[in-house]
Amino acid sequence: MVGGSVGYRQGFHHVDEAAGGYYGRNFRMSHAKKIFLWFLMFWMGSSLVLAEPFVQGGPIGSQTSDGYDALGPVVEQPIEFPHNRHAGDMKINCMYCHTYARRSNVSGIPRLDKCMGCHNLIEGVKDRPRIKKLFEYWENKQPIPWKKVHDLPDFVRFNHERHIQRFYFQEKRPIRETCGYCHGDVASMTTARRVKALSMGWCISCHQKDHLEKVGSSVTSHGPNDCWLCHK
Amino acid sequence: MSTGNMDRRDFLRVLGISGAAATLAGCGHTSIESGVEEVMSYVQPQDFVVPGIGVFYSSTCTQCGSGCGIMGKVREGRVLKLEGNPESGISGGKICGLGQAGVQAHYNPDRLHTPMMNIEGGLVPISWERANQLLDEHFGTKSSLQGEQIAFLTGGVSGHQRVVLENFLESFGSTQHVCYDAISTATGRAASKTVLGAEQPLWNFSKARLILSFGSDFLGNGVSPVYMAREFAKFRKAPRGTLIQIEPRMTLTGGNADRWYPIKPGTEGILALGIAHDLLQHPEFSGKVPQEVLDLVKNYDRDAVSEVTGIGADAVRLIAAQLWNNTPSLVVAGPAVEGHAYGFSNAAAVQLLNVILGNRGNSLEGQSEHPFPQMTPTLGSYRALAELHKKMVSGNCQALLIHGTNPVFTSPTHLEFSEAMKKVPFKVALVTHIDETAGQCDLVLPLLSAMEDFGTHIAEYQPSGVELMLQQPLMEKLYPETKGFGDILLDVLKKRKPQEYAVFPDYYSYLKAAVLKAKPVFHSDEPDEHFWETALMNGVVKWEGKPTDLEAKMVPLEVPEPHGLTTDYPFYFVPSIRPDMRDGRHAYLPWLQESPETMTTVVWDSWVEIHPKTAAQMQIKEGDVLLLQSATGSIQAKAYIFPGIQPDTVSMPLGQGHTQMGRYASGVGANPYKILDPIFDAHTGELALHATRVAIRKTGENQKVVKDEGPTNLQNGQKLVATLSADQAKLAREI
Amino acid sequence: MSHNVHGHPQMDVQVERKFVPKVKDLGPDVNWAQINKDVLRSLEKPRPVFWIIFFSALALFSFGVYCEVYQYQNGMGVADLNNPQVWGLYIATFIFWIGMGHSGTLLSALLHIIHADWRKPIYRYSEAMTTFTLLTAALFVMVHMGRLWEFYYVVAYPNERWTWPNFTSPLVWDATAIGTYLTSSLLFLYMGMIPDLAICRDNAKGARRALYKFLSLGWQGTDRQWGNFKVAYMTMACFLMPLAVSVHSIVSTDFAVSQNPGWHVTSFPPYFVLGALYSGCSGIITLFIVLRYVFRFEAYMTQPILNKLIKMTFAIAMVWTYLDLIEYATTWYGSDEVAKADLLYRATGDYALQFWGMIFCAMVMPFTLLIRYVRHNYTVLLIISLILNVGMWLERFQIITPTFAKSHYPWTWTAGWWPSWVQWGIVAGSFGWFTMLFMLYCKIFPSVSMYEVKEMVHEQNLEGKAMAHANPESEQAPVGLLEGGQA
Amino acid sequence: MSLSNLIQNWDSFRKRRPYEDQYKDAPYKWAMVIDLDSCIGCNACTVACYAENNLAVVGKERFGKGQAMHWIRIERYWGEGEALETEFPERGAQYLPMLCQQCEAAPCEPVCPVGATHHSPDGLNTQVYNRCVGSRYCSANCPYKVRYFNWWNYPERAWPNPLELQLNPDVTVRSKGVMEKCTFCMQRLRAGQDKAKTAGRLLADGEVLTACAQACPTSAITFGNLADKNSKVARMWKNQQVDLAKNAQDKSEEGVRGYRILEDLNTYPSIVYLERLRNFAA
Repeated sequence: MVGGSVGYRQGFHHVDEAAGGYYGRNFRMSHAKKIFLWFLMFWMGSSLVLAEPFVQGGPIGSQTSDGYDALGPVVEQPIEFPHNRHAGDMKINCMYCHTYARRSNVSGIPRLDKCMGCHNLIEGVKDRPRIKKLFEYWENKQPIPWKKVHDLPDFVRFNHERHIQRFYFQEKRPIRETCGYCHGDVASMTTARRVKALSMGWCISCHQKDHLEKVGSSVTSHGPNDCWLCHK
Repeated sequence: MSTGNMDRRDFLRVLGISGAAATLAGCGHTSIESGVEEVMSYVQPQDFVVPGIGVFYSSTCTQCGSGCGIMGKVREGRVLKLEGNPESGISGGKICGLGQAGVQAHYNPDRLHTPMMNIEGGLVPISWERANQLLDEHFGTKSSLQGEQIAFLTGGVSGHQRVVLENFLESFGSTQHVCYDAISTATGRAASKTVLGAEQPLWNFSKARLILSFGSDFLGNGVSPVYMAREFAKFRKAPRGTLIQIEPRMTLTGGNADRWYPIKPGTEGILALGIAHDLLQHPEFSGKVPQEVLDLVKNYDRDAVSEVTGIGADAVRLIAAQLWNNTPSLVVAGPAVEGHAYGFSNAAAVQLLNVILGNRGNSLEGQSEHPFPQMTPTLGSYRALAELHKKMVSGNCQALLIHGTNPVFTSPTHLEFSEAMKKVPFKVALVTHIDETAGQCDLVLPLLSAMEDFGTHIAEYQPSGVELMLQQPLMEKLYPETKGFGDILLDVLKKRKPQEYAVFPDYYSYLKAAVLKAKPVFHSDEPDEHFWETALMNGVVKWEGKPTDLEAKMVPLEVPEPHGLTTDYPFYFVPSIRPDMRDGRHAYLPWLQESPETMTTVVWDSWVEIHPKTAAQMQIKEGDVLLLQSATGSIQAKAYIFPGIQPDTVSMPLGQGHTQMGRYASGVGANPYKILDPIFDAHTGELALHATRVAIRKTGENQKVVKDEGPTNLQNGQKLVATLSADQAKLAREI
Repeated sequence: MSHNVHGHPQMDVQVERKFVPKVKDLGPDVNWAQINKDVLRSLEKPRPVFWIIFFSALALFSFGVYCEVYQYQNGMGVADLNNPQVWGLYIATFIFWIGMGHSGTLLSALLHIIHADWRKPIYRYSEAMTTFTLLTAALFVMVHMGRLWEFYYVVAYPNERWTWPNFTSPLVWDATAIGTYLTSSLLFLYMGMIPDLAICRDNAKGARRALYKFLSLGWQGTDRQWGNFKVAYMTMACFLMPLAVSVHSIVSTDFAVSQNPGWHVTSFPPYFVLGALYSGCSGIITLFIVLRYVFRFEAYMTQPILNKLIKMTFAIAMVWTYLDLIEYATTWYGSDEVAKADLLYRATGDYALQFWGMIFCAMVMPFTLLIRYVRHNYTVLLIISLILNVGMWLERFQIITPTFAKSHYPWTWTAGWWPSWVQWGIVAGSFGWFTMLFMLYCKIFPSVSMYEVKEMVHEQNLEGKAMAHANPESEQAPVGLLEGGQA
Repeated sequence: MSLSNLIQNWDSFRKRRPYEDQYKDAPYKWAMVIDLDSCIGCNACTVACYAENNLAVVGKERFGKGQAMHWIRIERYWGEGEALETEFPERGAQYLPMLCQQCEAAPCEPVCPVGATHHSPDGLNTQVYNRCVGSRYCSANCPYKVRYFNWWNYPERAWPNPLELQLNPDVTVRSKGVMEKCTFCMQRLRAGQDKAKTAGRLLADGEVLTACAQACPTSAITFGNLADKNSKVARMWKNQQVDLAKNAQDKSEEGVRGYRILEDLNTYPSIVYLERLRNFAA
């Protein structure tokens, strides 16, 4: 893990609490609601066994270097892309490569000529095995068959554009924090690994929170609450 | 020259399972996954390509000959949906169901994807090398074929495909471009030409206050249904025009009529003369009408007409009065008028009303002049096929190329076309699907679909000026072994006439050069590339033109009574044309098969429409399998009780009854072409589609009619579709 | 002489009844040892017909399972359901089974509360019937679901999706009500069995003994245990009675809150509850005759008890008939034209046969119960009780199918819709499932309550003595006599 | 619908809908006007819907069983009463494009046991496919019968390769056991709304159309935002004197022809139909 990102980790800290599951938010509730909720839960305790477990970390994998639980499996990619080099060491903005994130539903895997744009000019690393592979694909004009790491169910519509616009452009949060809400601190990984639950409750936990509308403004609003916003 | 093309092809490439592409798993994939699906990116896309966002490309619909401009939504290399192109004056941003189904023609699972060759009576896949070898053998430089020995049988073809096709024939010294259309309107066009001076005049709905339609289904399957529908919608706005429809079987257009009259098939001309008789009583006409015409109509008084046509004398008077009071009006004739032994006179009599009413110059005008006569659409006719047939039988035809038409399926039994095919030594079909005709060919070449090929089109009906419609690929080709129509012909031409065609690596470059050559005609001084890019982007290049005058005249003619019913064949047989199936060329499109035919709501089938009164007399219930016997042959179909039909008439839709054409078409329904009697129009020699007489017999079997309609087709007192009298509505005040 | 010995003396009634010669519910030769012997024998050697019933039920059930698996794999389409006909036989049969359950509660809880002692030999199997019919009904909730693998979405529990069921939906009320009813019925059945299970424990060997030992919860029949038992049992009974009424009222809201013609009726809750009791009672009569024969319970399931049962059935049938006619009448003079058309369609349309079948089976047939011969001929009575239930099933069928067939929207009417073999298979399978469960139950657990029959015998004896000696002290029953622990 | 959400919004849940000015401050309320005098019954809308919304082609046998999946269907009536009065349909046929009416007080919504169908803030009846358990109660309760159930597992057979390449990636392909219905092309609305929101504005009138409205050759279908008083659809509603929140309309002007189907069932549909006109003098 690269130094100097302590601020980010702090930034992440409260996010992670919210992400920490279903019961995490209750302490913010009013007393009456809390009692009511507990009563309900007690009443329905017997049916709890039927609940899909809220997988917090589980047996899959160890902790990532920044302390998150790895929730998804290690995904082997055709090229072991070092996010830590690009986003971590060199502090390249995520959107430099994932350029569609701010204007489309999908963030998009960078097009191949994007990689070549830089790597054609970086003579120093051309003999590295990973870069060699990259050149191989480029010369064959073959797209790289990346594996999806954050693959939401098919009935879910997640819009990268709106989240980036809101938190990066409007609220002016750091890009690593903005992306990191859902993707974890990718700057500390090589190939990405899923570290957030990305379950419905997890999404809602954030949508129910009040967020500043703009940087410098004190007006807050929470995320939309309509089923059809995310379900298609 | 072609690099731009190749680039486009690159980003029209399908990305496999990509980004948000694969939804087929549906509700199956219900939780988050990692490392299961692949996601790929383009190697070098253009800047406007953003995954997850659709890009619209303009093109031209080739599902029928109307030449509607369309836009295809392309995402991740796949064309997803077609919309109308607002740039196109014909479609105006709208599109019909048939057009929408173009994507299914492209993605159809039964598409042909390799060349096929007939070996010992069956088609077997072969390589392109072998196919090219065969083509070279027959059409190459060493070919001994000459002149009329080679014929090219097509459906409607226009634009540069027609130019290439005719150049191809010309290289053999042949002019035998035979154009066949199984639902041809050649008779009507000839009548219109004689009376109005134009085969297809412009119909100005906007200027007409009343449309009197004799069996013309201009909203469903006329010359340009989408344009007509758009115009008709305007016609219905304030001041609302009236539509009167007279036909033996209610068409889609008939369903929209303010007043619908059932008429005995074939007596439309007589009714028209009866109306003319009534109209000419007005003193305004005295001295202005040729004596021949007066002589002609004099015998057609209301009562006489009423007796023949089955339309009451009052109704004749009323129609005439309506016409008189609502000038300018527009009188149109359709297939129901033309399809008789004297269809020409019938149609001419109907057009005569236009002349009498002075609609010329108001609601009727001539289409504008044409800057590209060599590119106008070839219009099919039955007679052309019959003449080709003669040559085939006599052994004069040595090689036959077939594209865009399916005569084995659509020609009547008595023509024995498939027998004639056997006499042609080398038959080549250029198709996307193996249909009945291709199944009998020696070589079948797989074509690119309309979503994969380049081309230009010019529609028959040009509402204003002339529009050169461009067709371009919306997607990379699905099957590597398929080839464009133009490319195949160009390859042959390159060998035969290298000096002219060798410069063109492919049809695309030929097309581009050809369109750019026409640039001066469009008075454009833009740079070539810009002109071409703009043309592709808009999908249309417009040539300004003005409507021309028509030379209408009152032609004296003779309208005999139709040959009547006999005890052997006591019913008129009216084959109806479905807006979506047409002559059956679209039967392989599942959306269209599943889309209920509006008047009956039947799907996936053929049926016999029969009036409730007749059905009650004959004790026929819905679903009774009936045997339709004509002098020529017999077919079976289920009965459907249908009030919108003349009681002496039975009707059956065309287009079903395929034995080939893939899983969605074959084995569905029955083919009415096979029982049509050999009756031809006396003037044009066209097959008279509506002249057959049949007998009906119950087979005793009853099958469920698969339809959307429930046990009732009435509203049962609920306010579902309310109707208001037109004079009470305040259309002018509406938004 | 009141039947009520340890409760409250009702002198006036006693006086009145002195002049009415009463047939006793149990014969005079029934003694305690005999009771244990008879009932325990039912756990071992029933008549061979038991196995015939059991295996044919098993076969039927297996066929139902096959149908269900077939439907599960291919989709609900195999049932020939379609756009207006979305429910078919599944919901009709669901209501039927829910309804069947109610009479068990009536017998075991209501009659217990009001101290109608004749219920004692027959309430145990009725309560078992309640439990198993509810299980069967719950099955239909599953069967009819398009995605039964997601059935738990209907249950309110905290989950990772942060979703709740829709509490305004009658189906959620249904799920809750049935769940509660099933749990309570099971508990009530089990609680009532504890003293008998102890008897079984003391007489069984091997695995059965272990089972009974586990289930009897260490029952020794001490005073303290009896005291607690009585209080708990009565409390449960009081809890169960309103629950039973609410369950079928809620089921009726599935229809009554909807817009469909013929369903939008305010009298539906009582109509449904009475219909439930009606079909339940005739079900009890059926099982009465079957059990009596199969397990040789002639001494306990006697004619006087059956007679009371029949009287009750008849009374309920009449109230139900009244409510049904009321429903038609209100539709008739109401102003809802669509509902009127719907009623007319039921009586004259595609499903007229089912409608008139229901009228005949469920409204006319009960009058045969007035005939003494019918009441005393078990074969005829068995057939009639089955006919009554066929009528009640038809009633559920014709609530659902004709309404869907001719609803508000004429375009989507269906004519002569008929369910596919898969639906019939599953419905038949449900009967197999119920019979199988019930028969298994009777084979494993005492289907006649031993300790309560003993109470009855004791009271009858006391009564007899009271008749003889007119001894008022006999109303105080010695506590020790009620102990069930010894054979 | 989480519990805290329920508690927070208790008042709005309790309110009887629709009420006057319900959408006064809302950015969107989607609604439609269908002019039956313009509708020519050509079926372009139905095919457009198949193309846009991944509707399954069920085939002859299943269509015959009443298991068709057309979200919009063209109904063709011959008369208004219970019998056709004349021997022939002299005034033509009566075409009715019938799709989900997106009722404001939708009978389908309260009965869904799992809340898979609920009312969206922009006034649509949503259907969340993966939440649906397939109880079909909504369909049973829908007076218009415009909800379609996946009786079979259509993804298996309805799109043989390569037909599945045509499927719209923005719309879930429904598998067996879920209910589906017209969504007013919500995927188009959503994409448009998101773009507009990024640009900091509201959707302009006509910027997003449903597939049926876009295809309709006669423009019989007008789609738009009723919350925007200046949109064409809002002006048409006003002009035709139809009020969203009323179950019986005050028709003070003569000759207005807007009406809602089965309005007396208090469903408050979002689609206004304009009466078909016929020149009875002809």
